[in-house]
Amino acid sequence: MTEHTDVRHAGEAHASTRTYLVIAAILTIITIIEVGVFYVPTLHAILPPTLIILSAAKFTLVVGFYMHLKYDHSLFRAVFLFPLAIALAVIVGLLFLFRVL
Amino acid sequence: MSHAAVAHHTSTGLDSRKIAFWTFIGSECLLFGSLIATYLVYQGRSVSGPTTHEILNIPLTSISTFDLLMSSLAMVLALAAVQRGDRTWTRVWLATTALLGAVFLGFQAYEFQHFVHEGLGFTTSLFGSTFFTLTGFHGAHVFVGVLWLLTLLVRSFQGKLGPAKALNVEIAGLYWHFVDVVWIVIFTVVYLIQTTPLPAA
Amino acid sequence: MARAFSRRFRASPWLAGLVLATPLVLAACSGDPYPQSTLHPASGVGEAIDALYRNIFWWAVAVFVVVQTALVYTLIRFRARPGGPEARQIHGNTLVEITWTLAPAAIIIAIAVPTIRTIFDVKGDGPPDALQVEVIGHQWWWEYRYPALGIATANELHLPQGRPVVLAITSADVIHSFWAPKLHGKRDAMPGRVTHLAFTPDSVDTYLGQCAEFCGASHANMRLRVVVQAPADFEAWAARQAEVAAVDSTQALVLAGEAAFKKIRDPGAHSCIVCHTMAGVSGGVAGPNLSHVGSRSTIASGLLPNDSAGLARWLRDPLGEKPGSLMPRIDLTDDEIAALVAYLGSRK
Amino acid sequence: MATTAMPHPETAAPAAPTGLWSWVTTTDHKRIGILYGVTAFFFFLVGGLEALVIRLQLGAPGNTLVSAEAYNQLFTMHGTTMVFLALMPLSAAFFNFIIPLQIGARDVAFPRLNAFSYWVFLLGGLFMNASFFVGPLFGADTLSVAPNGGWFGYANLTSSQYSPGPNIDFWVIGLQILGIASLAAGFNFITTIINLRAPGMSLMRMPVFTWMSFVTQFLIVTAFPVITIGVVFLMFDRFFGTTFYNVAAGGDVLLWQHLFWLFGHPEVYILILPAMGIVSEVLPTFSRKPLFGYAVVVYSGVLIGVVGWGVWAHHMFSVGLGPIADSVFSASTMLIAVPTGVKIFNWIGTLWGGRLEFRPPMLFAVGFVSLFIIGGISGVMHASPPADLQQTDTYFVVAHFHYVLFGGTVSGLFAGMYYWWPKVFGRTLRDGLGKLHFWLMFVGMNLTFFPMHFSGLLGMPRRIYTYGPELGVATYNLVSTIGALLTGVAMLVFLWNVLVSRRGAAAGPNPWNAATLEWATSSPPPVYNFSVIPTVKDGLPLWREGGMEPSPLPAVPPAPIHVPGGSIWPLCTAVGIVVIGVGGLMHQSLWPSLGTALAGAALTVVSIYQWAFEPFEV
Repeated sequence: MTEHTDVRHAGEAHASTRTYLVIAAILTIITIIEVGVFYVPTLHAILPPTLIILSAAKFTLVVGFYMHLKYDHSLFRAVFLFPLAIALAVIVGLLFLFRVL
Repeated sequence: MSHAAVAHHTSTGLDSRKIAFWTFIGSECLLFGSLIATYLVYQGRSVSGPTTHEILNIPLTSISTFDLLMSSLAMVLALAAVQRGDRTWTRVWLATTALLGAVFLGFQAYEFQHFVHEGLGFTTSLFGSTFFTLTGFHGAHVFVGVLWLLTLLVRSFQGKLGPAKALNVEIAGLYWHFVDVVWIVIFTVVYLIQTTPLPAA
Repeated sequence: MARAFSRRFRASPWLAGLVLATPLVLAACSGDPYPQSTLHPASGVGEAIDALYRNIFWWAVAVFVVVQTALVYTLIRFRARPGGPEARQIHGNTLVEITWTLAPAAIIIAIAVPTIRTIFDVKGDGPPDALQVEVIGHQWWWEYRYPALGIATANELHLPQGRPVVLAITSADVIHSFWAPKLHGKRDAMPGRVTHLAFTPDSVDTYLGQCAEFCGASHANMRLRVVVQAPADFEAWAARQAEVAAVDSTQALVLAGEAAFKKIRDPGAHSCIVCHTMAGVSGGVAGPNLSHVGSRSTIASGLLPNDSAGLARWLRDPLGEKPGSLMPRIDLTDDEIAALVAYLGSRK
Repeated sequence: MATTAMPHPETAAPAAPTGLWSWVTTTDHKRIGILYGVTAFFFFLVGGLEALVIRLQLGAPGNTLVSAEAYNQLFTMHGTTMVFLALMPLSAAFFNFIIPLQIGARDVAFPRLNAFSYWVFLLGGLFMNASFFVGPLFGADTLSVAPNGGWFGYANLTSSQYSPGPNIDFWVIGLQILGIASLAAGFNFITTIINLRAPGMSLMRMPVFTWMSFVTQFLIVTAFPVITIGVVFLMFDRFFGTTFYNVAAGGDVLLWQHLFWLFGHPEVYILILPAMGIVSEVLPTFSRKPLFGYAVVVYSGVLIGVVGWGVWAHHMFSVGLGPIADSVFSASTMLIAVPTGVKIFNWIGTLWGGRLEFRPPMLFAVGFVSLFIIGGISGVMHASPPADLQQTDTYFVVAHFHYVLFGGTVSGLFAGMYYWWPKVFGRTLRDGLGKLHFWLMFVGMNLTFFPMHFSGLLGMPRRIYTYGPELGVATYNLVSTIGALLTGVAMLVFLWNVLVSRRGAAAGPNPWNAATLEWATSSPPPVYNFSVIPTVKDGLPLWREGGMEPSPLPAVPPAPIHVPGGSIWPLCTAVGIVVIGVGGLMHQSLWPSLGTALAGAALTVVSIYQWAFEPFEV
């Protein structure tokens, strides 16, 4: 752990406004794709996996850029990703136990 | 939150409130994780009442999803404005974020009223119970978020939200983005992945 | 004080070992003072479970003796003595750490292998020709149905000796757990689900058991018996159950009892026929099937002996005998009780 | 509240304000720790009395001391009280008082949030136990509306169809309130341990008690949301008639079991890890040598916490999840026995080569190790699903978890009480009475719970208010009852020791000559803990030459120290939350219920805003 005495100014290595607009555009595009894929009957078979991947991408974008997890101290990643991993494991575990998966 | 703490010793040089809040967000992952797991486990097990295809309105919800995405953008710009000490744009973006959040709640209120009208009540079926509980919990979080943003807006007008207080807005931002991210998952899990077969197109 | 302490400690592992062994010795030789013992299986699957349990048990005793002795020895040897040696400032020892990580891991594997094998042995799917019995848990009694034989009974499950049986277990209200320890481990009876137990009873006997999942006020009173009979006796019993027990019209008391049974009381729910099925008389399903209640050895899910005294006590105050019972207190005159006792007793 | 004036260097540190108001508005982690300890020990005695009545009822077959309904309320409240109102808060008392001192901090990261946790716990505990007395308000007689669905509250027995009374409402709302207290404390301590360590105290130089508490807080923060959702579903089923656990509508009773045990098993590690931490502090001090394999003990604790998330369905082997699920959960349960075993061996390794002084803390710590070995082994015996089919829901399991929870956690907590008593109150508890207390409890505990192994193996199920003489377990139950009475006496000896020791000789800063940082400051510590925050150079700062600088700490703080004042808002927010709960309790009648709930909500929101904008400098 690095030793700091002063409270480091939050987000000094934060992204610029331009990045945020780009991220917003990407998120919008992904959402449009998601809804688009939903209406294509032929893709119906692979709908769940594609949608999960697309929403995971949106999830990562928002958490990484808008919530600064990519730039901030690795401690925040640990404190967030460990419970997130447990949550995902719980969901998958329950889906197996209730024979949904 | 109370004004910036006197610079005192921390082991990591990070602000305690930000550490605590990320831990809180981690804990909320379990809260929404359990709700989502229950929704998925109970999907298709209702014995009565309308099914997902008969009642869920994808176009309308896509718009509210876009609305929430844009509110995340407004939130980030609000934070940038506070950090720059730009009072005007701080207030503009805070107000915009709160407004977009309120619009989302409006969409949801309309959707809930419409579902009840269509015969899917809170106690009608498993689908009703799980749907309203999951989206209701999320809606409640959005409502708290809007209140929080309006409080920050008032603080800004009182001149108590200078650059030194940027952390308060950053933490509100973390909360808002998390609530947006939870909706991203809900939008996919509830609205788009409808495992029950599509009616003949 | 330290000396007294360590002497007390030195005795404890041997004392514990001895005390642990007593039930095994005791139960083996005396009659049957432990009817619900899990240590005396009477079915193939029960023996498999018991064998696995004994395997794990001896591992446990071994670990217990080794580790407790190590602890006690360390306490005695290194206790502070006046002028004794100073403590050695040891921080750790990687080799020792590795050994006492691998040792428990090895023991765990030694237990896990037979465990996994036995899991698949007892997973509850009997042969196709097995006797199928439906077990339905109610708040606070057991219902058994034999679909192939078209008969239904309560609390006392009759099974033929030597023939495999598959119990399809479910519940009509809350979660219960069907458990006859000498025949098999317990299996929960859950509303909305069907779970299974498959076993083959070895010997003719009556095995006791009771509900093992907390199910409300009279969870303690939800007892059961499994009556394993020789195949011929079972066939006779089943045939008897399928018939309608004729009412002996020469017995005035029995006839009065039948009338009392059929009587519509105020309030209506207090009438016997509303809740009970009596072959040829009534079809109520809320309570146990009484068509052949006379042939059972106990009533009220094993609480009372099935004799006139027991029947009278139950009829006079069911809620007193079984708290929370869904059978209400019916104001019966003594004559009606005597008549009902005679009538029900005759339903052999 | 005005913040306390900063002391002038020459003047002594500000004496802690006294009087009731200072306690009601305290934000000092030491006072909150004492409040937690006193309240939790009161509830521990209440739970103990409930256990005594249970044992008296089961002392003989067919006993009629208490009715079936009363017995079901007693065993439910015994379980719920011991888990949520006694053992967790007693551990929290140690978290509060000891963690800041062990890591060299002046207080926790969020002092007012800390006070809030205590007040919500206190009011939640009172709310839950009020159910014993408020029967008449619901048109029932007293002692009839306490929760009676078991500490596990399985669906659909706890649904409004099969538990129509307010009993389960008390349990459900009480649990939600207590959940808030635990979660708030969880975030507070995780941030404190991460961010307020003394300079030089890296994670691997942190005392083991703080490490185990750190793992415990992560388990709390991740496990409580799951049971909160499970209980929300039960609340909505009971209050609004939703169909989560309604089988007729397609609901599944197993959903409750999964959600409960997903929380339930991390919960039992939440209960045991702090005690393991205390033992890992006490054994080295009284063996006069460092803990054997510090890193291994720490990593084992972390491993137990992580794998603890993967074992929950070993509580459901009799449900018939299928051979594959049973095998997976059996394997993960057996896997967790390895790090637990490693911890026990490391404790014995700590004793090895030591100069063992059997003062009361050491007795209880060694008692913990010895009894936890038995509990751990009997646990592994039903980690195997086929064997568990015979043992689950019998008194064998009751014996197992009492060996682990009573023999383990309670012994560990008493070791902590005897160990840190001088640090908290400035006086040491009497040795003689301490040893008597230990031996009475050790013998009483074994007399009570060892025979339960046999009554369980002989087929005595759990939660039965009576049993027939034909079962053959009458003698074992009688011995258990005698043991319980003896254990009760042991508790009286402890209370006597507490009273008698109030005027004992003043204990100095380090009566046991221990190694960790809390022993560097005075006993009881000043309100600001350390006159100057020391720099730590070693995991055992007080034992190592130059392990702590400056050594010894200056008596009077060289520079002015800011000590945050009190605040009433945490208590007000807690009252608001409980008023919402009372509103929920009246859900049968719409308007009074809605009115009370809204009033509570208003009080809560106003208090939160006051709390947020009150000038308060940490």
